[in-house]
Amino acid sequence: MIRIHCPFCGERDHSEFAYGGDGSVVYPALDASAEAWHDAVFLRENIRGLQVETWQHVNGCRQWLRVERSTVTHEITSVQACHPGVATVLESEQ
Amino acid sequence: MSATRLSQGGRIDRSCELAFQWDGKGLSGYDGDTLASALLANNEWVVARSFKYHRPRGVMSAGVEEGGALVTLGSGAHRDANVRATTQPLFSGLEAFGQNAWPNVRTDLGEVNSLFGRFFAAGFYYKTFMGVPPLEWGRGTWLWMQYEKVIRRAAGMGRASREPDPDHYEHANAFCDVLVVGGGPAGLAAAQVAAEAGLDVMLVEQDSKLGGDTLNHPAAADADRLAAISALETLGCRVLTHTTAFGLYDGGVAGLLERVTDHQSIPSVHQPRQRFWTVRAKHTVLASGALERGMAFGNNDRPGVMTVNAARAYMQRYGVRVGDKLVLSTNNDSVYAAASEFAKSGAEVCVLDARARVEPAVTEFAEASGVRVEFNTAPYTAHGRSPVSGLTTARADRDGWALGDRMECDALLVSGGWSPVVNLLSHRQVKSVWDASLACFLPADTDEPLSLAGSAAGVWNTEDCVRSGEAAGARAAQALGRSAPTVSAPAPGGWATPIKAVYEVRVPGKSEKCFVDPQHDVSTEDVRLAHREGYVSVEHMKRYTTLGMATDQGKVGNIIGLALMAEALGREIPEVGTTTFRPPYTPVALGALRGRHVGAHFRPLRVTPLHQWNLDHGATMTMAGLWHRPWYFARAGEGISEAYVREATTVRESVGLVDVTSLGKIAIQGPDATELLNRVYTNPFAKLAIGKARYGIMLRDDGLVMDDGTTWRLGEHDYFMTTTTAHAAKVMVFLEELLQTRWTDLKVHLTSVSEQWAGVAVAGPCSREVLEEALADPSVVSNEALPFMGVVETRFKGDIPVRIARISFSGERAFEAYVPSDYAPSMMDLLWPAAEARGGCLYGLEALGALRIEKGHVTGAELDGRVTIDDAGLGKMASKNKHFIGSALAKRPELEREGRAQLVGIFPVDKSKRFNAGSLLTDGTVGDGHGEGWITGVTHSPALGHWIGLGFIKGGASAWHGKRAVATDPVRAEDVDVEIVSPHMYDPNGERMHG
Amino acid sequence: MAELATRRSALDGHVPADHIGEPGAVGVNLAVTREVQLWQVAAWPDTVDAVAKAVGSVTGAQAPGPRLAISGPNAVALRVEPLKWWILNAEPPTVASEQGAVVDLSHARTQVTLSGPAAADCLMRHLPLDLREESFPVGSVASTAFHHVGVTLWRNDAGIAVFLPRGFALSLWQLLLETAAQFGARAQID
Amino acid sequence: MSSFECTDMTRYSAWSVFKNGLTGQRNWGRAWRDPEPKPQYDIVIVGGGLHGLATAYYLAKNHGQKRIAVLEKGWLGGGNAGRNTTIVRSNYFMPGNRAFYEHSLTLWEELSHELNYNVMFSQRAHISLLHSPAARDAAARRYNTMRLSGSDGELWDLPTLKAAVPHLNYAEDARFPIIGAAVQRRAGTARHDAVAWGYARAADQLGVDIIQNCEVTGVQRDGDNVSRLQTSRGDIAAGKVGFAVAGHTSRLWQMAGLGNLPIESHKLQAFVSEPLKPLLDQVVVFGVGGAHFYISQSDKGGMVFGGDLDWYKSYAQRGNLPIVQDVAEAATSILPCLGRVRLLRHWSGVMDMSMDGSAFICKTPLSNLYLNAGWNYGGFKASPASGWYFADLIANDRPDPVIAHFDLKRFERGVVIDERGAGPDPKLHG
Repeated sequence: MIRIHCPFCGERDHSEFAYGGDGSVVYPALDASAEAWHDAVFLRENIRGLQVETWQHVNGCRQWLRVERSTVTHEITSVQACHPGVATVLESEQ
Repeated sequence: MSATRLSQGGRIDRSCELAFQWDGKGLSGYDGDTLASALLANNEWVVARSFKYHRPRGVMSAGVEEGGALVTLGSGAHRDANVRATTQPLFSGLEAFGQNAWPNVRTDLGEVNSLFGRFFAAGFYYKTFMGVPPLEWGRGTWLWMQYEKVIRRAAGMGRASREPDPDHYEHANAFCDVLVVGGGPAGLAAAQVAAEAGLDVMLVEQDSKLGGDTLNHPAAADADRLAAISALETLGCRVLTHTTAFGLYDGGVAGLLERVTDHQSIPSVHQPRQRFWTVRAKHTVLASGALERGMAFGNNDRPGVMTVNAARAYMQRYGVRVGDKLVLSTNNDSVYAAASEFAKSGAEVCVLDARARVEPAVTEFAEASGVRVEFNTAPYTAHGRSPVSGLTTARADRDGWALGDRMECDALLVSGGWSPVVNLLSHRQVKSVWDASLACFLPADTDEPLSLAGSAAGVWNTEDCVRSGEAAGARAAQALGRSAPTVSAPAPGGWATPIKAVYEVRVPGKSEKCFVDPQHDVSTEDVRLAHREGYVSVEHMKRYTTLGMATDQGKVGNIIGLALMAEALGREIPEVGTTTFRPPYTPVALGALRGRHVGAHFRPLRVTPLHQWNLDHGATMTMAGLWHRPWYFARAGEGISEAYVREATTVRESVGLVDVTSLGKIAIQGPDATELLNRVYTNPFAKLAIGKARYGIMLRDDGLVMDDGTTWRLGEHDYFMTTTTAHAAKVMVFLEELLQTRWTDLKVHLTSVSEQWAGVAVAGPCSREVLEEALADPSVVSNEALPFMGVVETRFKGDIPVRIARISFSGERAFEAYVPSDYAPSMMDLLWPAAEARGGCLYGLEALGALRIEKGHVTGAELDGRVTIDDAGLGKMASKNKHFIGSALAKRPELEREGRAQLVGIFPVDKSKRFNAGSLLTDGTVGDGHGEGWITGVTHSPALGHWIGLGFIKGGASAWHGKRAVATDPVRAEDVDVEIVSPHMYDPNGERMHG
Repeated sequence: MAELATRRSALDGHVPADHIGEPGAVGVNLAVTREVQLWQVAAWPDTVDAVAKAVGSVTGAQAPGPRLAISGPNAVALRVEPLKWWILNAEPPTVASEQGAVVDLSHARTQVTLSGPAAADCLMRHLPLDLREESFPVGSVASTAFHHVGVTLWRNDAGIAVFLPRGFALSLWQLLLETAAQFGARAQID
Repeated sequence: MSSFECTDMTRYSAWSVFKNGLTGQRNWGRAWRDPEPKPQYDIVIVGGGLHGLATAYYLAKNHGQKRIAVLEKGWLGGGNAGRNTTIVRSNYFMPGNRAFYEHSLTLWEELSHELNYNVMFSQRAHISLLHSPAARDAAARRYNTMRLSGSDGELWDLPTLKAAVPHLNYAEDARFPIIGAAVQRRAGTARHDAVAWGYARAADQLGVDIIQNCEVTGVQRDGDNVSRLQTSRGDIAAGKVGFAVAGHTSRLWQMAGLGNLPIESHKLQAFVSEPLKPLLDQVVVFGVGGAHFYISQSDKGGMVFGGDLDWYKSYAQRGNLPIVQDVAEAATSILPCLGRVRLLRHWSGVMDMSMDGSAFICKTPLSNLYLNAGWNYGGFKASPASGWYFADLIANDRPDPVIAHFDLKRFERGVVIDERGAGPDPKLHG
C-alpha cells in the first residue's frame, strides 16, 4: 500500500485514490494542432525514477493532486493540489 | 524404539485430554499440543507422502518451515488441504487425514514411483511426453494432453473441497507507531522499550504463545518470559497471537493473518474464522527469528529425521521425547543444551559434530549429563524406514568425507546451521548479505523504517537477543522522536566455536538419495543436473528443479541448493545469488484476503429509491453496472418477450413509467458553467436558454465518442447534467480533471447529485395527462408552457418538489421527472394510479431498448469507445464553429475516411425471421473474416411488427441500398438475409414527441 | 394526496428490532437518521473567507477548517472538501454565484451513527482510517472508501456518524450489521 | 552448429530420457551454450525474453540469418516470461490483432515438436463467463469474427457450462449471476519457463549466441543508423538491432535518442496457490462490475490467477494489497470452494502498456533499428507470432500485411485497434 499525504485529508491509503497519469503533460489549447494534441495524448516519457504524476482523491476530498513519486521505490517526495487556487487555500489553512 | 510422552514437563495441560481423529483412528493428546506433537506422542511417524516419489514423510520441524508433515484437516466443505501439522493447535474433535497417498500414507501404492526415480530427474518432462515414444513422433498437443491428465492426477498435494467454503472471514485495519513482528525474546524486549518511550506498539506472534524459542527451553526459565509479557500488558501494548505478519508492503504497511477460530473446537458463529489485518506502522521491528536447517545426506527425508530444535521443542514444550536413543548431528554449537536436556531426561544421546574440535565449554555441560560426542563426524545415510532405525556415519578426511560406522538410533536430529528469517525484508526487495563466518544470509541495511532484531539479525544467544531487541526498540523510539536509552546492538553470532559450513555429506564414489527440498523431492543430484544443463542462475535452478517452490518457499532448503550450485560452479554462494522471497511468508487462505466481500457482497449493490416499489409492482431486475434496474414487469403468464413487447406497445399507445434514477446527475454551478459545457460538448451550449434542456455528445481527448446525455439550464449559472448510467462516474471524474488540472481559471463547481434525485420517465401519448393529474399545478406541463426540451421546476401534490424536462428517449411525447430521493415512492404513488387509469404500464430496460432501437437512439452498445460521432450518425451535432474536447484529434485521416462503418437500421428480408445482436453483417461471402459490419442491438418492434436491429456497416445505409446483406452468427448457427435501412426506423421525423 | 408526502429512508424496513449477534452486552449501537437535512456550500478559492463567514452565520459558530466539524447553537457545519462545507439541520445561507454555490444533498446521503464501546473497531473492520478516540476525537471529519464507495464520517457526542451514498446505503448497512454481530449489537431508526 | 557439442542426446525424447536414466543422468549436455560476446554481429536482439528468443530462432530458422546474438541483462526469461499466468488464446477481433493472434495459436499448437522441448501447451479451453445478454452479444460479435476468420469459438448456455465446470458459483443471489460463457477450446495454458528455455535451446542449436548478464548501457548512433551497442560486457557492433525488452522499452528508446513512446510501464500481479489435486480443468475468465479475473490450474496443481494492474505506473516487481484483495474477492466469488485454498505466492511483472492496448512490431526512425514492444497483458500468448513477424520484419525490412498497423504512427493516422474501447489511457488496457 502506498500512503499518500493528501494536503486536505492527511495521509491515506492509495486505494482511496485513482491514479491519473503523467502530470508533466501539458494539454494544448482546444484550437491547437492535431500534432500537438497527438503528442500530449499519446506520447509519454515513461520515467523510471522520480516522476510527477496526478492522482485524484476520489474517495476522499476529490482533489486532483500533483504527486512526485519514484516509479521504482514508490516513495513519494511531494504532494500538492493541482489547482493553484486550492493549493493556496490549503497552504493558508494548514 | 518409540517416542514417549513424558509424565511431566512441557507446556501442555495434562488435565485436559483432547480426543482427535487421525486417518480414521481415534487418538488423544492434551491441550497445548500441536497436531504434530500429538501424532508423535501416539507414535504416528508416517504422516505424509512426498510429491513425486511418494516417499514416507514424517514430522521434520516444529514450525512453519515444515516440509514433511502436511495433512488434510476436516472433511466435507470444511476440508482444508496441506495443513502443517506442526503449527496446527490440537483441539477436541479435530479430524486429520494423510494426503497424496492411496490407500493411505502408511501403505501407499504411489511409492512404486520411487522405483523409477532414476528416470524422474529434474526437468525430465521437458524432454518427453510430446509425441509417441520412443522418439516423440506426431504433431499437435493431443498426446501431451493425454499424458498430462495422468501427470495432473499424480501432482498436487491435498485435495480441496469442491463445496463452497462455509466459513466467513473479515478484514481489519490498524494503525500504530511500532509494529513488532515476533514475540520471542527480542520482539518482547523491543516492544517493551518502544512502549516505555510512550509509543503505540503492536506485537504479533504467529504462535499461540509468546516467548519464541524460550518456549522450547525448560519451563524453569519461564520467569523472564512471563515478566516480559506482563510488562507489555501494563504498558497497553496491543498483542495478537495466532497471527502471522505475512507480507510487508509499501508505505510501512504489513499484512497480518489472525487465525481467530482455527484452534477452537466449537467456535462462535459470530466470529470470523480468520481476520486479515492491514497495519500501517511508522516503524517496524522484525524479530522474526531464525530457522534451523538440516544437511543433505542419504535418506535425510526419512521419518525420524528432524531438526535438533524441533526435537527439543517436542520435549520441552509438548512433553514428547522423540526417542530413547538419539543421535544429534551438528556443525555448530547450538545443539548442546538440547543434548544435555535429552540426556537428563533419560535418553541415550550421541552428538556427531562435523567440526574437528570445539571449545571445551561448549560440550562440557552436555558431556557431564552423559552425552557422548564424536567429532569430525556426520551422517552419511539414514537406515530404516519409518522411523529411522540407525545410520551410517561419515568421517571427515582431507578430501571431504569417508564412510564411517553404523549406529543405531530412534531418531536422527540434525542441525546444519541457522537461517535468519529475512523473508519480510526480502518482500521489500532488500537483498540479504551472505556471511560466510556464520554460514547464513544476514539482513542488509535499508532506508526504510525497519529494524531487525534477535536471531533474525543473526544473533544466536537468548541474552544477546534481548539486548538486540532493546536496541531495536530504542532505535524505533528515537526515529520517531522519542527519547529512549541508547542500547548498543550486539554483533551477529555468539557461538564459542565457529560453525563449519556443511551442506551435503557426500562420500566419493557413493550415491544416495539426498534431499534438498523434501516437499518437492528435489535431490542434490537434481541440482547438479541443472548445473550440467546450464540452468545455473539461481532463478533457473529454482525453476528447473522446482527447488524452493513448494509450500514452504524453500525456507530451509534454498541455502543448501545455493551451496551445491556454488560448489558445482566453483564460486562462492553470493555469486550464485540469493532468492527473492515473495509474500506471503506462510500461505494465506483466499477467504481471509477477501474478507466479507464475497457472494452477494462481492461488489456493493446500488439500488434506486424505487427499488422496493418496483419489486412490489412486479419488477424482474437485471444488473446495469453496479445497479439493479427493472428489466421487465411481467404480468400473469408472461415471459420476458411477451412482457417487453406489451410494455413497448403500451408506451406507444397510451403511457408507460420507467425508473431512470440510475442516470448520472451532476450539478454544474458557477459563473463559468456555460463555458465549461461549451468546451466539453461537441454541440453549442453557449446560448441555451434558462428553462431549456439540450442533448449533447462528449468526445474523449482522442476524438472518439465518450458519452451522451442531456443538460438542463436551471439558472444563469446553474445546470443539471445527466449522463449515461454506465459512464456517470467517468464523466464526473473527467470534468473534475479538466477543471482542476487544465482549466483552473474557470469558476465552476461540480457536485454529483445522482443520489439526491430519483427520476422517472413518463412516456407515451397520455404522458402529459398522467403528469397533470399528479402535479399541484397541472398547467406547467401544457404544450405551450413546456414545449419539447423545456424544463420546469414545480411541485407534485403533497408538496413534493420536482424538476421536469420534456425529453424523449422513446420517440413518444415524454417527460423526465426528478424528485428528491426520499420522495420517490410518494411520486410513484401519484403517477401510477393516473397511468393505470389510462391503460398505462410500468416498463423496464428491455422495453426501453425496444423503443430506442426503433428510434435509432444509440447507447453503450453502439458507443463502445471505438466510434466517431459521424459513425454514430450524429455528425451534425459536431459544431464546425467552435473547438471542443476531442475536436483536434477527431480530424485524423482514418477517422474521417470514407467508407467507415456507419450506424444503420436492419430489417430481415423475410419479416418472420429473427436475428441476433452480435451477428456480423456480411455481403454473403466470408471475405477477410471481419465482415462488413456488425449488429449491436435487436428487438421485436411492436410498432413495425417484426424483428429489427441497429448496427454498423461500411458505407452506411446508402451504400447498401439494393445490395444483399447477411446477418451471420456462426456461434449460434444462424444466417439471416437482411435489408439495411436508415437507423430511424420508426417515426423518422419525430412528429410523435412534439405534440 | 392532500397531506404532505413523507420521506422514506433507504434503510426503512431494513432495521432489525432484535438484539444482533453475540448475546449479552451491546458492543455497537447503530442508529439510522430518518430525515437528513444536508446542504453543501461551496466557495471559490478567493472567496473562502467570505463563504466561511456565511456558513458561520447559519451555524452560529466559526466555520470549521479542514477535517473538522463545528457545532454552533443553530446547526453544525462540516468541512468536507477544500472549498466545501456541509451544513446539517439548517437552511443554507444565501450565496451569490460570484461567491460560491449551494446545493441540497439532504436525500443524497443516508446517515448511520455508530456508538458503543466497539463502534470504532466495527467501522475499522471496513474503513482504512484510524478512528480511535485519540486519533479521531469528537469534532473530526473524514471521507474515505467503504468497499469502494466514498463515505464521510463525523464523530460527535452521539458517536461516529457515517454518511452513506443513498443508493449504496442498504448494501453497506448489511455489511455493517454482519460485522457488528461479533460485538453484540442493536439497531434503530428515528 | 559452431561450438555446440552435438551428441546423440541433443534430441530430447522418451528414448533419451530412458537412456540417461540408466546412466545416472550424466550425459545431458548444456541446453544452450554460454558464449562470450563477439565484437560484431549481423543482427543483435536486445532482450532475452520470449519475444527476443523467438525472434532470434525464426531469424535463423525462417530467414537463414547467421551471426545473431541475443543480449539479456539478467537471466533468460527473467522478465515477464517468468511472471505471467501462462494463458494462450486467440480471442482477439480487431483487424490485424485477429490474424496475428490466430497465427500465434497455430504456432503454439506445434511448438513442442518444433522446438523439441515440451512447452506443455495444453488446449484445455478458455471460458469467459457471461453475466448479461449485452455481454453475451458483445462476446458473440468477437467470437463470430473468430469463427468467420477460421478460428474456433463457441457460446455456451448455462447447462453446458454447468456440465463442464460444475463448481462455479451459479447461485441466483450471486452478485453477478452467470448466464453462460464464450469459449475457445483450442486455447489453454503452457509452461512459461519451458517456452523460454525451448526457444533458447533451439536458437542456440541454429548458431545464435545467447548472452546472459549482458546489459545494454548505451546505444551509439551514426546518423540515422545504430552503429554499436555499449554493454556491460563490452561494445558490440551490429548490422541490425531489434529491441524486445517489455517493460523497459522507453529506457532503451531514450538511450537511442528517440524521445517518447506511446507506452507506460505498469505492473501486473500474478498469484499462485498451494498445489492441489485437479480442481479446475479449464482457464476461466471473469469480467464484470469493474472486476477482471482469470484462473487456471497448473500441472503441478497450483491455482494460477490474476486480475487487474495495480493502476499506477511502476517499474517495481512487487505488488500491493488492494489488488490482492480484489483478486481474492473475485476468486472466491466465482469459485466459492477457493475460500479455504491458500495463496502461496504473489509477485508482479512490469508491462509495456500501450495507448490502445495493442502492440508494436515496426520499423523506427533509425534505418537499422526495429521495435517490438507494447504487449500490455498479452505478451506470453503472442510470443511465437511476435518472434515470427519481428524476424520477418528485420530480415526483409518491411512489415507483413498482418502487422501493417502495429506501427508507431497509427495514432497519427487515427487507426483504432483498441480491443477494449478504453481509449488512450494505458492503465485501462488490461
